[in-house]
Amino acid sequence: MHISRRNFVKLLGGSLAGFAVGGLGEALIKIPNAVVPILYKGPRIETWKITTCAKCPGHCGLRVRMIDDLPVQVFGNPLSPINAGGICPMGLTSIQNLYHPDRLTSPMRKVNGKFQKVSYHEAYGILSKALQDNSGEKTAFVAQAESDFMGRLIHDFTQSLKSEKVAIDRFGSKTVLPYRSAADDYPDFIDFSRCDLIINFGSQLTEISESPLFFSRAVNDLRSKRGSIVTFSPKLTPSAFKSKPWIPVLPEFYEDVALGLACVILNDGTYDKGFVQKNFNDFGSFRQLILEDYSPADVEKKTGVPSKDIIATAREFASATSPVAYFDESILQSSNGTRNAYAVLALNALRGFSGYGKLQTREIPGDDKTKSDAASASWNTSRLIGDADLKVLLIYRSNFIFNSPNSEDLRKAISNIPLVVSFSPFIDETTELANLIIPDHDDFEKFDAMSSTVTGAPVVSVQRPVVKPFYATTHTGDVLISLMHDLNLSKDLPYGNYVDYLRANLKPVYKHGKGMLMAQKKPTGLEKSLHEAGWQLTSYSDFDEFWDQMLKYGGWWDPFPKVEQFSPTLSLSASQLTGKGSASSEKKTHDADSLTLNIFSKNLDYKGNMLRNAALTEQFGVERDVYYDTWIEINPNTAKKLSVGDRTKVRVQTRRGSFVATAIHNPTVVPSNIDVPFGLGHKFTEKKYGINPIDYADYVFDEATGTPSLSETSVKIE
Amino acid sequence: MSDKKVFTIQLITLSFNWLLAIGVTWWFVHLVIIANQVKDAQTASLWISILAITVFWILAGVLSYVFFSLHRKEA
Amino acid sequence: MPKYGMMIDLNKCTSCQACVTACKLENNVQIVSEDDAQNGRAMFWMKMLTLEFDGDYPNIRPKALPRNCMQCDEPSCIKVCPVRATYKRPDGIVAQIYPQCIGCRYCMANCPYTVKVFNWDRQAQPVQMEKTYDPDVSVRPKGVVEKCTFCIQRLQKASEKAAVEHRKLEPGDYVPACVEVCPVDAITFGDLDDPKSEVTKASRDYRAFGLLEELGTVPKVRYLNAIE
Amino acid sequence: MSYQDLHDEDEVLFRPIYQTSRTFYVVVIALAAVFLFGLGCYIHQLFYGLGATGMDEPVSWAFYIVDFVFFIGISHAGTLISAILRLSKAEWRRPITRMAEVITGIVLAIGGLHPIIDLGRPDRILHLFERGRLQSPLLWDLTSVTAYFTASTIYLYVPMIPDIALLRDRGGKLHNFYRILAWGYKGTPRQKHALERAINILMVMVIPIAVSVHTIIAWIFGMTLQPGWHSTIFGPYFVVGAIYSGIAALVIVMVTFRKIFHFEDYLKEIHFRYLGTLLLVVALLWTYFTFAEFLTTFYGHEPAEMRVFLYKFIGAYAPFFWAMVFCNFLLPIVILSNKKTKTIPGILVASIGVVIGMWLERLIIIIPTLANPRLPYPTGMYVPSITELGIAAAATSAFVLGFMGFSKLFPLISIWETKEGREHSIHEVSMRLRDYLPGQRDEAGVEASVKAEI
Repeated sequence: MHISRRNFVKLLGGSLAGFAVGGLGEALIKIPNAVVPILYKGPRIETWKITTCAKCPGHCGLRVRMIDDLPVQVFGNPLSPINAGGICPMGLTSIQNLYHPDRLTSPMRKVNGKFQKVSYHEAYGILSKALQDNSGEKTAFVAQAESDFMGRLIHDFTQSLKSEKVAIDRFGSKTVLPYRSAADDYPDFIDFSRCDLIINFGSQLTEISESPLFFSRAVNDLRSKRGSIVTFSPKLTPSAFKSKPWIPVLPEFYEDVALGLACVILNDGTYDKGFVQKNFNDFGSFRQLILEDYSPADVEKKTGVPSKDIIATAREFASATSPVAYFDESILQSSNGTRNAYAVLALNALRGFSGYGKLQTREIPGDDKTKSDAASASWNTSRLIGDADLKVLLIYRSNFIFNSPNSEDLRKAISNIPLVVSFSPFIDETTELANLIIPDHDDFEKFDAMSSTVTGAPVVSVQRPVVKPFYATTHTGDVLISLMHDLNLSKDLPYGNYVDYLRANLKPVYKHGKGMLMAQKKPTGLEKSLHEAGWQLTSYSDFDEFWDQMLKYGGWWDPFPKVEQFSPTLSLSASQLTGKGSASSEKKTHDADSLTLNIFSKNLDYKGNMLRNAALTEQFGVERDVYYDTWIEINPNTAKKLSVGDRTKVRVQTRRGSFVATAIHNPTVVPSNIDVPFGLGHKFTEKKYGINPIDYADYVFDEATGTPSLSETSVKIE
Repeated sequence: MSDKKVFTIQLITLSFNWLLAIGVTWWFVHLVIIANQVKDAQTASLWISILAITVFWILAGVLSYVFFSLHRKEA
Repeated sequence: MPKYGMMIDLNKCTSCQACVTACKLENNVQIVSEDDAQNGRAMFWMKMLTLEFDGDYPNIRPKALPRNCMQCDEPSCIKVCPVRATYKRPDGIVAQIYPQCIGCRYCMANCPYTVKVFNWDRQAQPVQMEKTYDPDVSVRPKGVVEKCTFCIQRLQKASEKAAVEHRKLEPGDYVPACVEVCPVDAITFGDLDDPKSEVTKASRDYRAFGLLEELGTVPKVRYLNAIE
Repeated sequence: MSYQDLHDEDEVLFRPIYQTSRTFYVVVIALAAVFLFGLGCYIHQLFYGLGATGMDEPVSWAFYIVDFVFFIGISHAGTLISAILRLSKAEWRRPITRMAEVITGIVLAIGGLHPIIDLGRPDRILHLFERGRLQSPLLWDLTSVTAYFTASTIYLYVPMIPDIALLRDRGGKLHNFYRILAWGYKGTPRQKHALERAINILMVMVIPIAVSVHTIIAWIFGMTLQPGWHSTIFGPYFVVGAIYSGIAALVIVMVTFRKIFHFEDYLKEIHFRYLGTLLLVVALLWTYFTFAEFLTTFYGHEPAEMRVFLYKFIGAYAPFFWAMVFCNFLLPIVILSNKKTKTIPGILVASIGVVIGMWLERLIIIIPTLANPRLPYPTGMYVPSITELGIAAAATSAFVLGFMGFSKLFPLISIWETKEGREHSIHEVSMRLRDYLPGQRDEAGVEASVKAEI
C-alpha cells in the first residue's frame, strides 16, 4: 500500500522552498533524518508486523508500523486478548531502544577497567572456558526474564551446570513463593467473570502488575458491573483512584490489617466453613490466634487504620459472592513481606479463594514449571555478598544494582568475582561491573515467546524479529544452547538454537488443536458451538504452518478454556503468620508523628530499566510538572507543620545521606509519608537526572524473597 | 545645489508619504480581498480598512497641502 | 461534512499517560533540553492535568484528566492570529499552518486552556527519537506555535485510502493516536453531527461536561465525569 | 517683521547645534556600546530562537511586550500633550511642545520595534502584509502605531519648518540639508497662514489617533478571555497610564536638557509647576482607574480573576505591585500636593518614580495574568534573561542617543513659537482675558482674537 507519497513530495518541496527562503540557517520544514535516505531510495511502502512487547510482564500484542522495512511506530494489537489494541507508554516508546545510540554493537571485554570490542568468538571462548572450569556452585545466574521460555531455558542451563545459585526475576515468580510454602497450589487468574470485590493489598494493578493493560480493562469492567475494589496502600496511585475506599496504610502493616479483617469475619462466623474444614490445616489454632491478637481495636492501635474501616471492609468481603484479597510482588516490599502474603492467603481462605480461578489443563509448558522452580529456589542476589566460592556470574538483563538498597555491598561482592558476564544490550549500572558483555538482541530483533494466564485463558504470545539485527549482537538463548552443546552439559538436546527450543516447547499447543491464533476477534455464536463440538478455529496443516501463522499473528490463545475454582490446601502455622522468632518480629507500631520515606513506582518505568528512553524520561514527572528531576510529594498539612512551601527545594535526610528535591504539595499523600518516585538517578544517561531514592533507603529486606522494603526508612525534611 | 535639485529631493521625500498611504491602501484592499476569498472576518476587515485608509490619506493630504502652500509663488 | 469531536470518559481513564506518549511520538513533538524543560518549556500537546481534588483525605480523589486541544467550535485562538496561521477547517478541526506562523504567540496568550506550545528553540533530538519520527508529520522549526490537530495526518491518510477504494470515509477509519492507544477505550472519537455515532451518544450523557464551557468557546473535546 | 533678525535674543537655543562638548562624545560612545551589546543579544536570539529569553509556558509574553506597552505609553507624552496644550491655548506650552513631540517620534520608533523583536519568526514578518487577518488586534495595533508614527512625525516636522528655515539662513555645513527640509519657507504671511492651518488640522487629528493607539494596545489584552485582561476599562485605563508616564518622561527630559544646555531662561520653574499640577491630576485619575479596576475584580470575586488578583496583592508579584503603588500613587501625590516639595527636584523625583511605577504597572498587567491561567497549571516565577535585559538597555540607550542626535540637528525649543509668544500673544491673551471678563464687551477685540486663532 502506497502511503502519503504525495505528502512526501510536498514535504520535500516545502523543505526546498524553506532553504530558498532561508529561515535563518534552518529549513522551514525539517525532514526527519531517518526518512531522508529512504525518501530517495525506498519505495515508501508501509507494512505492519505483529509482535509482542516484552518490556513488562504484561505481554501485550504489538503492531509495528514499518516504512520500507524499518520500524517507525508501535501500536497495540487489537486482536490480542491481553491488551485489545491498547498500549502503555513503555510499549509505545519501546521501539526507541532499537535505535538507541548507546546500544552495544558488539561483544565487549573489560581490559584495564575499560571496555574493548572483541569478536563474538573470542567472547564466547572466554565464557565457555570459564564455565568448563567452574561448573557447579561456582557459577551463578541472575536474570530478569519476562519471557517464561527464556526463564525456563536459564533454569535448565543452570541445572545442567549443577548450580543452585539462580535468581530469575519474573513478575510472578516471587509472588509464587508464599503460595508454595503455605499452600500446595498457585492460582492462575482472578476470575473476573465471577469476582465482585477485590481487596487489593498494595498492588498497582493498572500500572505495574502481571498485566497492567488487562487489569485496566478488567477493573473498569468490574466497576461497571457494580463490583468494587478496596485498596490498602501507602500511596493513592492511579490504580487506587479506582477503589472505594482507599485506605492508607504502610506495607509493613498489611499483615495486621489482613488478619484484622480475618478476625472480624471469624467473629461474625461468616467464613466458608466447608472450605476451612477441608483445606485449612490447623484452622483451630489459627482462629484462636486471630481472635486473641487481631481485634479491630488492636489493629487500629498498631496500624492507624480506623477499626470501622476494617469492620466495614471485612463485612463487605464476607458478603461478596466471590471476593478476592489480591496481592502481588509489591506486598513483599517490606521487612515482613512474606508474612503479609501469608496473612492475605489466610484471609482468602476464609472465603475459599472463591474469586480465583485455575486452568484445568495446561497446554503451555513453560509457565508452570518456571514458577514452581523459581519458588523452590531460595537463592537471591543478596546472597552474592560474602559468597567467596563464586567464580562466574552471569547476568541476563537484570539491573539489580540499581534496584537494591545494598548496591554498594553488591558492587564490592561483584568486584571479587573473577568473571562477570552480562548479556545486556546496554551498559547499565550492573553491566558496568561486568568483565565481559555479550549483548543480546533488541526486542524487535529477536525470537521469543511468553505465556500468560492472567486473562483467564491460556495465551501464548510470540515475539518475532521485525527487523534483522542491526549490530553484532547474539540472542542469549542461542548462546546458552550452544554452551550447553559445547560443554556437553546436557546429554539430550533436541534443539540446535533458541528458535528450535521455542518450537519444541510449542508442539503441545499445536498438538491438542484447541484455541485459536490471534487472527480474529473472540468468536461467538456458531463458531463457539462448533469449537465446543471439536472444530478447530484456525486451520493449519502441519506444525511449520502453525509456527508461521503464530509469527504472523503474534500468538495463540484459547478463548474457551476449561476453568475450575482454585482451591488449594493451606497449612499456615502460627509462627509463619506472626513471625515469632524471626528478626523482624519486633514490630513497630504506627506512628503518625514520624515521617516515612515511601518510594513509589510509576507505570513509565518497570524495574528501573526504561528511563534510558528519552521520551519517557521527559514524561516522567509531567503530571507534576517536574522535568528531569526527582521530586517529593508531601501532604499540605504536613508541609505546613514543617513550613515547606509548594514547589520549593528541600533537603531530605535519611540515615544513609541526604538529597535535594522539589517538594510538591499533594493532598492525597499520607500525612506521615514523604513520597518519592523510583526510576530516576540512572548513571547510564549522558547526564544524571534526579536521584535514585533506593540509594537512601535502609537495608531492609523481606527475609524469604530478598525483596527490598521501599517504605520503612524514616526521614527528615529540612 | 540648484533650486531644481532641491525641489526634486523635496518632492521625493514628500512622495514617500504618498507611497505609504498608497501602500497601506493597497495592502488593506489586498487583505479585504483575501478575507473575502476565504470568507473569514470580511466585515471587520472592511471597516478597519476604511478607517485606516482615510487616516493615512488625510495625513498625506495635509503634508502635501503644507508643501504646495509653501512653494506657491507669491501672487 | 463531519464535525469531529472527542469524549473522554474519566470513569474509565486510568491516568496511564499512554495518550501523552502516543501524541508526542505520533506528532514528532520536540523533546526540549533539560534546562528548557525545567524552565517550563516542555512541549506536550496532550498532558495530564489535575483539575482539582475531590473530597477530604483519605476519601480524596484527584480529578485528573488528559487535556489536549479542546478543538473549540468558537476558538479564541483563531480570532487573534494576525496571519491566519491557525484556522478552523470545515470539519471543525482547529489546525495550525506551521510555515505561516510568525511566532507572535498571541494565540497562546488568548487560549483559555493554555494548550498551545511554542518552539522556543530547536534542540538536537536524541537519535532514537529522530529515527522513530512519524514520516507523515513535518518537524516544526524553532519560533512557531504548534498544537494538537486531532492527528490530521491520519485523516489525510484515511481519506486518501478511502478515495483509492472508492468509498466514503467511514467511522473508525480515522482516529487520532491518543484514541487508538488508550488501553481502556476511555476516549471516544467521531462525528458530532452524526446522531448515531458513539461520540454523539456519549456527549448526551448526563455526566458530560466541558472545560471552561462558560467562556463560550464550545469545546469539541469534552469529558464524562467519573462516577463516585 | 523678518525672520532674519530673530536670532540674537534666542541664541542660547542654537548653541547645542553648533557647539559640542567632549562629554557628549563620551556619552555617545558609552550608549553606543550599550546599544551594540543589545544588538548582539538580539542577533543571538535571532539564531538561537526565543529560548534565549526567560519566557516560558504559560508566561509566553514578557519583557518585550512590557517594554512595548511602556514605550508606546511614553510616546503619549508628546504629541498628545502638545496637541492638547495647543488646542487649549495654554501659553506656557511654547517651550515644551517640541521636546514632547521628539519624545513621541523616537520612542514610537523604538517601541514599535518591540513586537518584532518578540516574534519567533521575524523572517516571516512579510506574512503580515501578504496574508494578514484584520480581525486580529495585532494588526489594528500595527496600523494604529504606523498611523500615529506618521501623524506625530508630521506633527513634529510641520511646526519645525520655520526653525529649519532659520537654520538654513544661518548657513554652515548642513546648509543643503536644511534647505531641503525647509521647504522654501520664507516667513511670508501666506506661508505662515498655511502652516498654522496645517498645525490646527494635525492637532485635532493627532488626538484621536493617539488615544486610539493606546486603546488598541489595551485591546490586545482586553480582547482576550484571560482573567485580569478581559476588562472594558482597559482602553481608557491604558490611555491615562500612557499620559501619566508620558508627562513624567517629559519632565525628566526637560530637566535634563535644562541642566545640560542651560535653558533655565526658557524652562522656568513655572513650567514645571504647571506640569506638576498636570501630573498630579493624571496621578489621581490613574489612581481612580486602578482602584475601579481592582475593586470590581475583588468584589466580583471570580476564582480565576482572584488568582491573578492575589498573585498581585500577596503572591509572587506583591513586591512589584506595592512598589508600583508607592511609585505611582504615594510618591507623586505626596510630593506634588505639597507646596514645599513641589520644586523642580521634587517634581523630577516624582517623575522618575512615575516612570518606574508605570513600567511596573505594565509588568503587573501582563505577567500575572499569563502566570495564572484559568486551568490549574503550576507555574514558576518569570525571570528575564540577559538577552532581554540587554535589549531593554539597548532600547533605553537608543532613546537617549536619538535625543542627542536630534539636539545636534534641530533646536530643542521652538524658536519661532517663543518669538511669536513674545510678540503677539501678550497682546492676544490680554484681549482674550478682557473678553472673558464681564462688562467689557469689545466686538473688535473678539474679532481680533478669533482671527489670530485661525
